[in-house]
Amino acid sequence: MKMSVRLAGLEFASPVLAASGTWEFGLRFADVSNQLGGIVTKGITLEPRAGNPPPRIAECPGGIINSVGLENPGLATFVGHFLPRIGRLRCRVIVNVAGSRPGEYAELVERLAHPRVDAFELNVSCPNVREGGTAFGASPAAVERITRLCRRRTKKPLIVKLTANFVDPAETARAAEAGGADAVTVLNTLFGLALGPEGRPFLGGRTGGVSGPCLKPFALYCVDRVAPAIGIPVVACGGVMNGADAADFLSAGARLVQVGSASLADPQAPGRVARELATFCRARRLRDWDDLVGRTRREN
Amino acid sequence: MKMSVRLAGLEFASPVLAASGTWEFGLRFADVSNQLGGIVTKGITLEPRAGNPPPRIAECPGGIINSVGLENPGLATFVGHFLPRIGRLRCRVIVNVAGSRPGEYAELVERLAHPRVDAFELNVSCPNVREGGTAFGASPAAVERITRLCRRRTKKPLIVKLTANFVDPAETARAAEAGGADAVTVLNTLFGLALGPEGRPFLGGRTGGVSGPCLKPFALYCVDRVAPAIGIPVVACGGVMNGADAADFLSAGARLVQVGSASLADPQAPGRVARELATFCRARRLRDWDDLVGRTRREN
Amino acid sequence: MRPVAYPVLARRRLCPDVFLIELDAPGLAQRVKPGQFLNIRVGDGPDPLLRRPLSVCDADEGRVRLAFRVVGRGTALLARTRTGDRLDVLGPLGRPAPAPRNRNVLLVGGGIGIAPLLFTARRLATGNRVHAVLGARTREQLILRREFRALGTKPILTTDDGSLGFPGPVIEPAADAAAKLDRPLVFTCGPKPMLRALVRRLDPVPVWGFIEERMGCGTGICYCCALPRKGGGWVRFCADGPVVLLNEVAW
Amino acid sequence: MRPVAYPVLARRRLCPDVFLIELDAPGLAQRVKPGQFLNIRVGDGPDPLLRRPLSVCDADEGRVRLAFRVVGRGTALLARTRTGDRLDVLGPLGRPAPAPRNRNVLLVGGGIGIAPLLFTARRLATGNRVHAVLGARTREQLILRREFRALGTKPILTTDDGSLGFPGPVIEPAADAAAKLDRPLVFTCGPKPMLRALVRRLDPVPVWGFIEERMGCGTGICYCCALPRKGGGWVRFCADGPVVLLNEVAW
Ligand SMILES: Cc1cc2nc3c(=O)[nH]c(=O)nc-3n(C[C@H](O)[C@H](O)[C@H](O)COP(=O)(O)OP(=O)(O)OC[C@H]3O[C@@H](n4cnc5c(N)ncnc54)[C@H](O)[C@@H]3O)c2cc1C
Ligand SMILES: Cc1cc2nc3c(=O)[nH]c(=O)nc-3n(C[C@H](O)[C@H](O)[C@H](O)COP(=O)(O)OP(=O)(O)OC[C@H]3O[C@@H](n4cnc5c(N)ncnc54)[C@H](O)[C@@H]3O)c2cc1C
Ligand SMILES: Cc1cc2nc3c(=O)[nH]c(=O)nc-3n(C[C@H](O)[C@H](O)[C@H](O)COP(=O)(O)O)c2cc1C
Ligand SMILES: Cc1cc2nc3c(=O)[nH]c(=O)nc-3n(C[C@H](O)[C@H](O)[C@H](O)COP(=O)(O)O)c2cc1C
Ligand code: FES
Ligand code: FES
Repeated sequence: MKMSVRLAGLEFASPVLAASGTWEFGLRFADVSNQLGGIVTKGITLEPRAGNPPPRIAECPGGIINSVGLENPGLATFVGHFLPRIGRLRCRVIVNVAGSRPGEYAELVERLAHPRVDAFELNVSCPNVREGGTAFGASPAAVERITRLCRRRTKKPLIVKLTANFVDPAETARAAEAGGADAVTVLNTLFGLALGPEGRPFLGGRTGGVSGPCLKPFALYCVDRVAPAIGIPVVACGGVMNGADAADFLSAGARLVQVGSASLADPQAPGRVARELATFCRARRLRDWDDLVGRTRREN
Repeated sequence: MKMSVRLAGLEFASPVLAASGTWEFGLRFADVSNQLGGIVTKGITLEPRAGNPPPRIAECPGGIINSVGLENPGLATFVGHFLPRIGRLRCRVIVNVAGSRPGEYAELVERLAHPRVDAFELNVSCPNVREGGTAFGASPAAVERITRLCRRRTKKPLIVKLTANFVDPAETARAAEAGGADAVTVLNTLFGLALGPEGRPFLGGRTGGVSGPCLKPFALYCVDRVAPAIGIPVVACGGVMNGADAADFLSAGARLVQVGSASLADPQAPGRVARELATFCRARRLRDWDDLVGRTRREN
Repeated sequence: MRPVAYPVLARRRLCPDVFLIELDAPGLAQRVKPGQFLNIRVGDGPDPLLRRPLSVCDADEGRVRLAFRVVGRGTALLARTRTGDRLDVLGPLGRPAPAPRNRNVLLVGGGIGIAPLLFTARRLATGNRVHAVLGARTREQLILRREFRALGTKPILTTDDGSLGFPGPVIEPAADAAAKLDRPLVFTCGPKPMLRALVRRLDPVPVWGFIEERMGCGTGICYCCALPRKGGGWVRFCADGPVVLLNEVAW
Repeated sequence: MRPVAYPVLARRRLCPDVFLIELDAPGLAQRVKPGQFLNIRVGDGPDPLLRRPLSVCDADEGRVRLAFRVVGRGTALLARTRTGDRLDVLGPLGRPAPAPRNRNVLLVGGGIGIAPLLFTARRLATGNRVHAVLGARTREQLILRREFRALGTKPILTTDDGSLGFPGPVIEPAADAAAKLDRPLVFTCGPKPMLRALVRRLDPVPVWGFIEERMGCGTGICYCCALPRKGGGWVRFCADGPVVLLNEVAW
């Protein structure tokens, strides 16, 4: 079976992508990028962001809680320093962008009109920033507005990365579709709080976002709920550790699958997951993705 | 330090309760009930409910997903058979009730006007039933209405058990307060989906509710968010396995703490947690609950 | 009912994927009855959360033996147990199987389902006539043959691949054995399809089955175990079983 | 950079809560440089998710040694490693510490912070003059003394309880030693308060510290490690360290 898959007119060599924020800009492992469908970059903002003070990560049963807070070099350094090097990557490149005002998203996608950028992921779901982030992601109106503003400034595929924190992602997914999105990513981290021994918030950002295997049942629920609710494809994300997890998300209706926290335990995880998924499909003699995608809702 | 705590005019010997659905009616371990503040019964409905077909439970990293679906003997059998025996319990008894229409909650609390019932927990948050459940819990208006209807029919304390599935529990907590609740429980299980090897939903109820340690960071976040938003006390629930977990929830602002899934691994868990919490408080020479409760938001 | 940590006296491999663990547990060995099970903690973190239920395979002289097949993460963790470790055990749980006197008892075990029948055979051997039909995929998988013989039962053996005893499943040899016995009391444990076929084949003979389906708490408090009962409703088989009259189950 | 499973040749207890593990890792032993660390998988389920970073304590003749203190769940799991097990290792990670020639090198280690300095001492011993001040809470906790002596360094020892060497922290003996050396190059590892005090006391002498704060990936891709830099911003110390010029850190 052919492992490649199309989304918004782009061909991905595999449905497996490295998620935003857990593979930086892909340059440290550029040599294995050909094993992947693509990489989603760390979130980029207009200005450089320092992020939250340490500690930025805590463990929880079956996962982690992070409060990185969108530390990133900012648009100018990204364009001047990283983007030229990203040419080395032998997979699709999706740039994750985040704004603290709706107009910032539009400015970001416009100024990132570079041939090596294949698509954008609009991060309206970061739990670790004061402005924007989940505040946008929890409002269908804001999601639609941001998507529409970006749609006007770029022809490249727009993937809106949703949250399920205190909002039904099926609603915001419909809003993204109405705004002109080509796909939605389901989902970003879940709100979480970790306390230190003194009963005070442990993370430098006070609260954080939960990710990793413990998030998988909820993410799978959300993908299974969102996929039939919209006419555009779903990119799944949440707790994928291996090929079987990836297959589960495709079964639940996703077209692509991202690997996030698993890369912290093993930076080779995205490539490994892609290989394991291929083995999975071969072992089951699947003929094409339709044999797998959406099985949770199929009668036979 | 005295371990007892008051809520809605009731004294609880310890802040630790057994949660609903994970200690049945307390009768199997009545001999250790004196170690607890109280027990919340399995959810009771007007009519007996068969619940969902098996399998009803799956494991996930750091927790479980259940789709019991509110199996219970119904009001009549509960009143006739279980309630007389519940007199044996040497702790507070809170009856968890669930309705598929708002009026059913009111009927339940009225017909449960029995001296051995100390309080009610209104379950507007079960993820495993078609009608009612999270459908009510996601709507502040429905939460307020149900609470108000019950308020008119009973003088006993009303604790509204909230969900955070696709709704901000601070909003529904305010609604419960407006409807006349004496406290809120934060929170019920998180939506979750588990797939079998064939990519089909594994649980008999198709989807389920996630609970256990993997839920703790999210539950803690919610308690820390809800407690300062309302004037009534918060009863915490989600992933408590030991005394330190219980202390974390008190730090985050809860007055009482429930132990749920931990009882599946060890039916002695609620009593053990209560003892561990007492040891925790003694070791830190706490003088009263104010030294602990709400520490996450305190300056010094 | 509190969890107790019992010292592990021995751990042996019975066949490639089946292990036997022997616990030093005098009180438990005395108290436990055939049909009951122990709920075992595997791992030591918050994951996996649930215990794993295992039937008592044998108990005598202060020792309790468990035999289990490695089928997933929990049993794989359990297989790593070493002599000298302690096993965190909750039990005995469940209702004892019926304990007849002066009857013809027929035990029908398939695969790892042979394990709990050994303890049943031991306890029913005095005062009853115990017959057994034991089957497995291969000769190698046909565990505990020697132990059954040591009890004086001469088990009829079957293997799917014909490498030992009758070739094929246990059903026909079991039916033949049952036909020869006066009012036989049948106890069986094995994979679901085998239990189903056996009940159908022996109908209307009452067949008591050791249920090994998925459960949550094992103590009757979570309502996560549910076996469909003929005519509606469920058997909460952790508390009302795990040995149930299979004729009443609507599988 | 791929994880590799190395055989464990030995596991010893250095003192009640400190263990040493020796790996059979010829390639790694040759490649790794002082200051670098390995990121070790502990447990084998999804929990705990993160690896645990450990500095290389020593490496020679195809063997790599790690010494660690049990402080939590991960290190407790690691302490259960047995000879013959395999350890899943990602590394070497991080930048090597500066490798001077012909200098006076002063190593200041506190507690488990002594560990990575042994490897540093071994590699800097030829071509430099290596001095060491090693401290711990008690005599028992003062690990690796023999190994330091075997390298020809005569470490000055201190203990908080005075049970061996100078009574008190390493700071003053370290300052005395530094004062006697021409343009000393200082490497230190130990608890944060010790590092802070040392930099302040030795000011303006440049002090290279082995940072052992919490990290996520260890490979520079998650932005979860952040050491505040004087004048603003962070040092991503997993990739730009873990050995950093402490004088530039705003702790
Ligand atoms: C009363 C009872 C007695 C049992 N006695 C024995 C015995 O003596 N020897 C033996 O080898 N096995 C016995 N089993 C089955 C054994 O409990 C399961 O094989 C074991 O729990 C699987 O755990 P796992 O983590 O290895 O597999 P998992 O990866 O969790 O699952 C693999 C398979 O085991 C089943 N399973 C998983 N969890 C449970 C659970 N909590 N309860 C029941 N089944 C489950 C699943 O349905 C699946 O088919 C018994 C089960 C019950 C209910
Ligand atoms: C580059 C580097 C080299 C190190 N070298 C050694 C060494 O040679 N010997 C040694 O004993 N220790 C060393 N450490 C510290 C060691 O990594 C931690 O003690 C260990 O990760 C704690 O794990 P735990 O599960 O036992 O404790 P936990 O229960 O997770 O936490 C206990 C304590 O360890 C700290 N900690 C937890 N996780 C991490 C993490 N991922 N990174 C850093 N600190 C953490 C916490 O802040 C806490 O204070 C090193 C750390 C780093 C960053
Ligand atoms: C350390 C860390 C940093 C992250 N940074 C970003 C980011 O910059 N932008 C974004 O959209 N998501 C970010 N995420 C979220 C992940 O891309 C992903 O949505 C989430 O972690 C769930 O997937 P997982 O369980 O596979 O990790 C980050 C996650 C982690 C753990
Ligand atoms: C098997 C099971 C059955 C439950 N039944 C009920 C119920 O009947 N009513 C209710 O309000 N909550 C029910 N719950 C939810 C728990 O009371 C609790 O809110 C949830 O499990 C989170 O807490 P925990 O992580 O400590 O388990 C049930 C949970 C489980 C695991
Ligand atoms: S497994 Fe919990 S009631 Fe049977
Ligand atoms: S720990 Fe991930 S970037 Fe340093």
